[in-house]
Amino acid sequence: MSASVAADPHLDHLREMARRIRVEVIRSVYHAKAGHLGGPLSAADLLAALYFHELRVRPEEPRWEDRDRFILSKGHSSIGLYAAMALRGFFTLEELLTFDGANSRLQGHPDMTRLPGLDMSTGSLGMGISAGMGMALGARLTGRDVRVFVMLGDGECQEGEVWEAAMAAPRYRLDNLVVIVDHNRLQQYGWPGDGPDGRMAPQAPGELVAKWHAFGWRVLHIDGHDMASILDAFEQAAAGDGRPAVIIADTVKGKGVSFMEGRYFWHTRAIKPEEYAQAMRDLGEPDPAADPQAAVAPEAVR
Amino acid sequence: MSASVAADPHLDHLREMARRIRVEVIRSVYHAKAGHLGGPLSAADLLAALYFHELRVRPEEPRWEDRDRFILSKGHSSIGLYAAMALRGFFTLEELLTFDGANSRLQGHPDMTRLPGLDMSTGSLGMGISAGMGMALGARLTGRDVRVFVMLGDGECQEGEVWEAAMAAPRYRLDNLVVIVDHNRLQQYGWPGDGPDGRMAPQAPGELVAKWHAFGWRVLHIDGHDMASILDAFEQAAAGDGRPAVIIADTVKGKGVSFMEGRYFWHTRAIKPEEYAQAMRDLGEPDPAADPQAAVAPEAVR
Amino acid sequence: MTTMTMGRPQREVFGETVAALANDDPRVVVVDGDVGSSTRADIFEKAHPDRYLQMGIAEQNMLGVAAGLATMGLVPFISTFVAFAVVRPLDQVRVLIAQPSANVKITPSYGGLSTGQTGMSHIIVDDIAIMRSLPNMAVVLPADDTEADEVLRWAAAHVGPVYVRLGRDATPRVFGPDHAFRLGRAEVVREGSDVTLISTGGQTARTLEAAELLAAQGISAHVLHVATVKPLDIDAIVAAAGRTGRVITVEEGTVIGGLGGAVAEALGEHRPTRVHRIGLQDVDVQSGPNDALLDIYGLSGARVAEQVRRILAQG
Amino acid sequence: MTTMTMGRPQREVFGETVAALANDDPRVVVVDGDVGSSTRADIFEKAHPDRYLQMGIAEQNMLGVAAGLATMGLVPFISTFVAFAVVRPLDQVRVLIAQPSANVKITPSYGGLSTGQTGMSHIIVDDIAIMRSLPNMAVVLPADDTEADEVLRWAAAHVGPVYVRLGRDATPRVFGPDHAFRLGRAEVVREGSDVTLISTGGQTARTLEAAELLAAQGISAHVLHVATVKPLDIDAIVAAAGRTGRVITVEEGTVIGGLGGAVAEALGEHRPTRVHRIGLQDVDVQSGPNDALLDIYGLSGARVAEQVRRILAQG
Ligand SMILES: Cc1ncc(C[n+]2csc(CCOP(=O)(O)OP(=O)(O)O)c2C)c(N)n1
Ligand SMILES: Cc1ncc(C[n+]2csc(CCOP(=O)(O)OP(=O)(O)O)c2C)c(N)n1
Ligand SMILES: [Mg+2]
Ligand SMILES: [Mg+2]
Repeated sequence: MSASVAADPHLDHLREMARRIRVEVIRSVYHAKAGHLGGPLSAADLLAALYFHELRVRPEEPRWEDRDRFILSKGHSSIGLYAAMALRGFFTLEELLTFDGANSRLQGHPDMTRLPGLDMSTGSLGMGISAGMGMALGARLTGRDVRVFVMLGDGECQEGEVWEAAMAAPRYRLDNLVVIVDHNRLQQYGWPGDGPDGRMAPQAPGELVAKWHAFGWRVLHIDGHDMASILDAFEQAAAGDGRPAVIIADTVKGKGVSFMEGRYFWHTRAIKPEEYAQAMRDLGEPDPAADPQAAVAPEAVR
Repeated sequence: MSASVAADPHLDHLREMARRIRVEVIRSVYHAKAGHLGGPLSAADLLAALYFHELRVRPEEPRWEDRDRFILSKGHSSIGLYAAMALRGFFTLEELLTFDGANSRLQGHPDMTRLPGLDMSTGSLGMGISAGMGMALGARLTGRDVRVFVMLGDGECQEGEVWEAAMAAPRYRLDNLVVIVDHNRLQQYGWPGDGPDGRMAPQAPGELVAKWHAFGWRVLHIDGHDMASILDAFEQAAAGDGRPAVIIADTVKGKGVSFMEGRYFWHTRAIKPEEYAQAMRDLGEPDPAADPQAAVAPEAVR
Repeated sequence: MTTMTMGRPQREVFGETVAALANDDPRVVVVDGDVGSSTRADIFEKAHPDRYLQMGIAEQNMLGVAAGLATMGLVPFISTFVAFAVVRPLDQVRVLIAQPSANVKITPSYGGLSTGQTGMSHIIVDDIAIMRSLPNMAVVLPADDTEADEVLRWAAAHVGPVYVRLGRDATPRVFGPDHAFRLGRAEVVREGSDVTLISTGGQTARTLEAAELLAAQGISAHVLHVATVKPLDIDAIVAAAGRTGRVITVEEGTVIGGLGGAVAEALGEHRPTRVHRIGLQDVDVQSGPNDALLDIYGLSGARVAEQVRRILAQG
Repeated sequence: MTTMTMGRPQREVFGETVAALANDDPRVVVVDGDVGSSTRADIFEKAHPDRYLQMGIAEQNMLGVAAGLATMGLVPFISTFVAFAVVRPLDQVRVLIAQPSANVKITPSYGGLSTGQTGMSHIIVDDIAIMRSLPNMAVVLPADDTEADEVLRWAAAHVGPVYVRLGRDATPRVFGPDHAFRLGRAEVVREGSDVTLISTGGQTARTLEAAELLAAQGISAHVLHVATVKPLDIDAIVAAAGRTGRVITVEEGTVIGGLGGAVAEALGEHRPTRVHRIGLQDVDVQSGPNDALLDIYGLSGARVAEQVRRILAQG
C-alpha cells in the first residue's frame, strides 16, 4: 500500500508542493519579521491538495464565475494560502516578500478587496464558514455547479458562529459545502494542560467528530499530513449524500520545522537568522548561508 | 406508580402552582394587550418546580447573597417568571397587571435594574447561559455554595453563544450550573415542516441530547410537564459529578390552553375576550364573565 | 392644526416592496432570523418561497450567509429587528459586508422606541452612530411608507452595502406619491425662519407636528428631513442652518454620535452654528406603548415643541 | 526639538498593574480570549493562576461570563484585542454590561492602527464612537504607560462598567510619575495661542510632536489631552476652544462619531467654533508597520503638523 502510494507521481507532486508552501511561508515571515507560522505549516498539505488537485480555479482568470470557492476562515494562516496561490500561478513568488507590508496585496489577514483570487476577507475567527454557507446556497439558487471549501482551525471551532452555521447548513442540504478543520490541537495560548507542549488542546480527542456529527454533518476523519488520505476524503466529500461534509484533519502545528512542531509559542513570532537556517534545512532546502542565490524565489509552478 | 405520585401533596401543590402561573400569564397578557404566550405556558411546570421546590431564595430578601441564581435566558417568557415570582411572594399579584407598561418593574423582557429578584437582564437570546456560567464560576471562586439555573429555549439553542458557553463550562467543571432547555419544538416562525402545526422544530428529535452530550455535559432528558420527573432531574443534577448538567425538558408550546397548544402563531399575540374566557375554562378557572370577582387577583402563596 | 394621514407600517412595506422587486429581479432574496412574522418577511415568503431563506435564531451566521450570497450575484435583504441586525452581528457586518462593500441590504424593522412593548434589550438607540462609523455603508432612515418603498427599490438597484432602518408601526405620511428619494439628498419639508429643525426617519412626522404647534405659538420652524444620514447632504444642512442661524436636531435615538453628531460635525467644519440635540439623553430605555415612550423620552410632537421653546428661550 | 522618552507598551502595563492590583484585592480576576500571550495577561496568569480565567476563542460568551462574575462581587478585567472586546460581543456588552451597569472592566489592547501588521480585520477605527454611545459606560484612552497604570488602578476601584483602550506598542511618555488621572477631567498638556489641538490616547504624544514642529514654523498650538472621552470634560473643551477660537481634533480612529464627534457636539451646544477633525477619513485600513500606517493615515507627528498648517492656511 505505502509502496504504491510512494510510486504515484501525482501524490509526489502534491507532497513537493506542500514542502514548497512551507518553504515560502518561512521565507516570507522571516522577511516580513512578522506573521503566523504554526497554523500555515500545519495546513500546508491541505492547501497543496486544494490548490494543486481539488479546486477548479483559473489563476489567469481569478474571478471566473464558475470557479470553486475557497475561504481560509482561519485567516491568520494567510501566508500559507498566499504561498499556495503564488505557486499555483496567481501571482509571482517575488510578491510573497511584500507580505504584511504597507500597500501590499498580501495583507496580514486576507483582504479580498486587494487580491483577486481571495474569495472572502477573513481574520476575525469564526466567520468564514458562514460566508461559505452563503456561497454554497447561492450556487444552489443560481443553478451553478460550484463547490465551496472552508478551512477552520480547531481553536476557531470555539466560536459560536461556527455552530450557528453548522446548524443551518444541513437544513439546506448543502452537500456542495466542504469544511476542513485543521485539527492541530493548539490555539494561540489556551489553557495549560496535557496536550502538545504542556497546553490543553482546544478540542478534546474525539470531541470534534462527535460535535459535527451531532450537528448533522457527514464527518470524515483523516491524517491531515497524509496526501493519499486527503485526496480520498475530498473524493468522498464530492460524492454528496445531501449533507454538508466536514473533514477533521489531524495535523501537527508547525509541521515540517523540527523546533516549531507542537510548540504553541510558534503560533506567531519573528524568526531569528539561525532559526531560519535550521528551518530551511529541516525543509530540505540548501543552506541559505551557503547558497545566497536561494533567497531569490524561483518561478511559479502549475 | 401513578397512584402514589398522585397522592403526594407536595407534587400536587407544585402542579397547582404551575396551573396558577398559567392563569396569571393569561390574565396579564390579556390585560397588557401584548406579550408572549406559548413560551411562558410551556415553561410553567418548570418554573413552578424551580420557585416552589428547588431554588433557595428569600422573597423578602431578594438580594440575599447566598441565594441560588435563576436566569431566564429566553427572556421573552418573562411573564411566566413574573407570575412565579409573584406567587412566591416577591411582589403582589396586582403588580402583574403593570406588565409591559411604561415605568413598570415588570418589563417586556426582564430588566434586573428595575426588579429585585431578577438575577440578570435578558431578551436578546443566547446570553443567559454565559452570565450563568460566570455566576457559577464566581460562586466557585468566592467559595460560596450557590447553584445557578438557566432556562433556554430550543429555538434559542441556535444561537452560537449557547455553544460557546457549552464548550467553556465543562473546562471549569461547573457542576453547580444547571441548564434547562424548554424543548417545546417551536420557535417564533422558523421553517414550514413536519413538526407541530406544520412547522419544523428548531432541533430535530434527539438532536439536542446528542449535541449537549458531544459538548461534554451531563444530559438529563425528561417530560417537562411531569412534575415528578422534573424534581427527579433536579435531584440528579444536584448530585454533581464534575460536569455541568443540562435538563432537556420536552414540553408543549402553549401548554394548558387548548387552542394555543402546539400552534406557532401563539408565540406572541393579543388575546380576544372570547379566547380569554376559553383559556380560563381550560385552566380550570371559574368563567370570568360569570364571576367578575375573578378578575381581582388573590393573595401571594408560599 | 393639520392632521397628517397615517401611512402603512414600514415593516409591511418591507414585505410587499421586496416581494414586488423579486418579481422582476431574480437576484433578490430575503434572509430571515426567525422573525418573518414580525418583520413581514412572511409576505415575501408567500410570494417567493424558494427565495425566502430562514436562518433560525443565529444572527452572526445570518449576516455572514448574506455576504456569501452577495458574492454569488444575489441581492440579499436582511429580515430581523434592528438590535439583531446591527448590534449582535456587528463584527460580521464590519468584516464581511462593510469592508469588502458586499452587496447586502441590511433592512431591519423595529427601529427606534416603537418596538411593541419589548424593553431595553430590543430598543437600539445607537444604530445610527454605529452604522455611520463604518466605511462604505450607506445609512438611510425613510420618513414614512412612501419613502420606505422608494428606498427599498433604490437599495435593490444600488451596488454596495446599505443600512435601512424601518419602523414597526404606522406613522403619519410625510410624502405624496410624486416624492423622489435620492441618496445623499436632504429635503426641506417645511419652510421657516426662527429655528432649523433637522430630523430623520419616522421622527420627521413628529417634528413637523412640533413645527405646527410652534407656529401656533408664533415660532417659525424650518424643517429639514435627512433620510440619508450617510452620505450626508452637507450643503443642505449648511443652507438650512443659514436660514435661521440656529439648529436643533431631533431623532429617535441617542443624541450621542447619531444624526445630531453628524450635523454637529458638519456644521463645526463648514459653518459653526449653535446646535442642540433632542433625542435620548444617554439614558436607559424601557418597554411601554409607543405613545407613552415617545412622551417619556421627549419625542412626541408636543414634547419636541416644548423642548424647542425651552432651548430658544435660553437664548 | 525635544525628544520624549519612550514609555513601556500599555499592554505590558496591563499585565503588570492588574497583577499588582490583585495582590491586594481578591476580587480582581482576568478573563482572557486566548490572547493572553499578546495582551500580556500572561503576566497576570503567572502571578495569579487561579484568577486567570481562559475562555478560549469565544468572545460573546467571554463578556457574558464577565457580567456573571461581576454579579458575584468579582471585578473582571477583559483581556483581548479591541476588535474582539468591542465589536464581536457588542450585544453582550450592551445588554449584560452597559445597561445593568455591571462592574466589568473592558480593557483590551491592540487599539488604533498599531496592531502588529494585522490588517483591516484587526484594526478597529470606531471603538470610541461605539462605546460612547452606550449609556453608563465610561470611555478612557490613556496617553502613555504612566496614565495607563493610573487608569487601571482607578478602574478597579470604580464601581461600574469601564472601557479602557490600550495600545500594543511603546509610545512616547507624556506624563511624569506625579501625574494624577481623574475621570472626566481633560488636561492642557501644552499652552498655545494660535490653534487648539485636542487628542486622546497614544495620539497625544504625536500631537505634542506636531505642536513642536508647528512651533518651529511659528504656529503656537494649545494641546488638550482628553483621556476620558466619556464623561466628557465640556468645560475644559470650551475653555481650550476659547483660548484660540479654532479647534482641530486628532485621533487614532475614524473622524466619524469619535473624539472629533464628541468635541463637535459639545462645542456646537456650548460654544460654536470651527472644528476640523484629523483621523481616519472614513477609509478602509490595511496592515503594515506602525510608522508606515501612521504616516499613510496622517497621524504621525509630521503629518499632523502638515494637516494643521493646511487647515489654518485655508482660513
Ligand atoms: C474573533 C477572533 N478572536 C481572536 C483572534 C486572535 N487569534 C488569532 S489566531 C488565534 C488562535 C487560533 O487557533 P486555531 O483556530 O486553532 O488556529 P491554528 O492553530 O491553526 O493557528 C487567535 C485567538 C481572532 N483572530 N479572531
Ligand atoms: C438574539 C435574538 N434574536 C431574535 C429574537 C426574537 N425572538 C424572540 S423569541 C424568539 C423565538 C424563541 O424560540 P424559543 O427559544 O424556542 O422559545 P420558546 O419556544 O420557548 O418561546 C425569537 C426569534 C430575540 N429575542 N433575540
Ligand atoms: Mg489550532
Ligand atoms: Mg421553543
